[in-house]
Amino acid sequence: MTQGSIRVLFFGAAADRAGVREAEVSADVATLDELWPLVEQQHPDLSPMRGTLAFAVNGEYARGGDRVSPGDEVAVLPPVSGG
Amino acid sequence: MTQGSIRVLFFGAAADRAGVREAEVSADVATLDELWPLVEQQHPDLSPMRGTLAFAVNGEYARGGDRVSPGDEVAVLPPVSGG
Amino acid sequence: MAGSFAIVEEPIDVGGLVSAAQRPDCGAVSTFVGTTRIDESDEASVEYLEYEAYRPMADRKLEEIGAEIEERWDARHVSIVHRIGRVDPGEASVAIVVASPRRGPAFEASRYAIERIKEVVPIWKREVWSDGYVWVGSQVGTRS
Amino acid sequence: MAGSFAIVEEPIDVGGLVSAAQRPDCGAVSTFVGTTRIDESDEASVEYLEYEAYRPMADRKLEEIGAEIEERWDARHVSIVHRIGRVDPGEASVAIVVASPRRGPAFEASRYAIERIKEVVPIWKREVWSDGYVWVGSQVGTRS
Repeated sequence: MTQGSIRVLFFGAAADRAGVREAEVSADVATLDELWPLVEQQHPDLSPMRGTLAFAVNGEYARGGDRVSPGDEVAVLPPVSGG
Repeated sequence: MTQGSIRVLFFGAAADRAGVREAEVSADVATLDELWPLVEQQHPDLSPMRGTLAFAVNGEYARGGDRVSPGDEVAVLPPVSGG
Repeated sequence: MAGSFAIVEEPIDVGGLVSAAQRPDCGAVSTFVGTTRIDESDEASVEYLEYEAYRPMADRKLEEIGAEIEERWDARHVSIVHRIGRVDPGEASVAIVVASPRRGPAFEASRYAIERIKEVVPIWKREVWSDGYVWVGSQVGTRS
Repeated sequence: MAGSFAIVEEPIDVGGLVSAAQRPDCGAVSTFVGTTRIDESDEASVEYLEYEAYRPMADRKLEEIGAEIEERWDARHVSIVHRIGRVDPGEASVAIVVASPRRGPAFEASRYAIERIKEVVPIWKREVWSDGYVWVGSQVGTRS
């Protein structure tokens, strides 16, 4: 991983739509809300799912205004369907 | 078993109180309510339990007015405590 | 409806009962295992529990509970096995396994089964202590 | 509190989990097993389910559910095991085992655990059909 970039993981249907299971974003962003447009730009097929997605930062659920920093791991989570 | 008598089975605490696990009553009785005094006469230590006991005739729960006939099996059942 | 209803004198194979209940048309298997519990305050003295049953009435009552479940819920497999004789602390005295397409009915039916067992199945247990025994529910026994 | 929380890739040993939960201070063990269900109308075509998890977040969420149970009920042993990878029809995808002194809390806590798993644990399943797959809950896949 590039020093200082944010690692983005995709799961389930989001990995299908993105066409990859992980990506890197190295732009200067401070929150999830700022990160998302860059992810969407790289993987436009994710756009229709936006309303259904949840996010985790470093393995814990996070919301749009929550901070992300270089070196963080952000996970893009479709509706869970375990059980 | 004597021809024509009623077989009475005792379980759990009732067997303890009766001192036996089964008895025979050969008197001419038509209902459980008529049978009980004869059982109690044979096994007076059962008397204090009377209010807690249930009965079965031929393997099915029965009440005081229900019929008993020669050849029937009557079971004296303390409060069940399975599980 | 598939399943089995039995009074047994041996340890209950819970894993085998659950496996037997798993079916492609069901998404949920709810299992209840009743185990012999020793109250902490009594731990020094209660050694084990001993169960007796009025058979075959008890066997038939287990089957009737299965039929009641089938009437009330969409249960595709129900097994109820009750052990009698000596049951040591922590061992299973009863196992109930219900498979249903959905989890709500599976939970409800297994809960119903244990409540019904405690109401209608002619089985009795006594606590065996170092100094005698007591019939549970009757407070009759040999302890002074 | 005793117990175990795990994501596994092998079949779940439900019997072993129940045995491990039996304790002399508990009278009740409630077990829920989620199995892969094939709707009858689909039976010709859904071949199996395939689960994936975001680990280690998923492992940690299972542990958190255990901690939530410990806060709310008198549960002395809780195990939650979720399988990932291919799970064939009728096989167990998840097993929850709760031991409590009394049956009410055991039933309630095991029910709570499956509801919480479906809400918060990052695990996803897809139905694999003869002609493609569909991610459950997202309606995204390769079937036309």
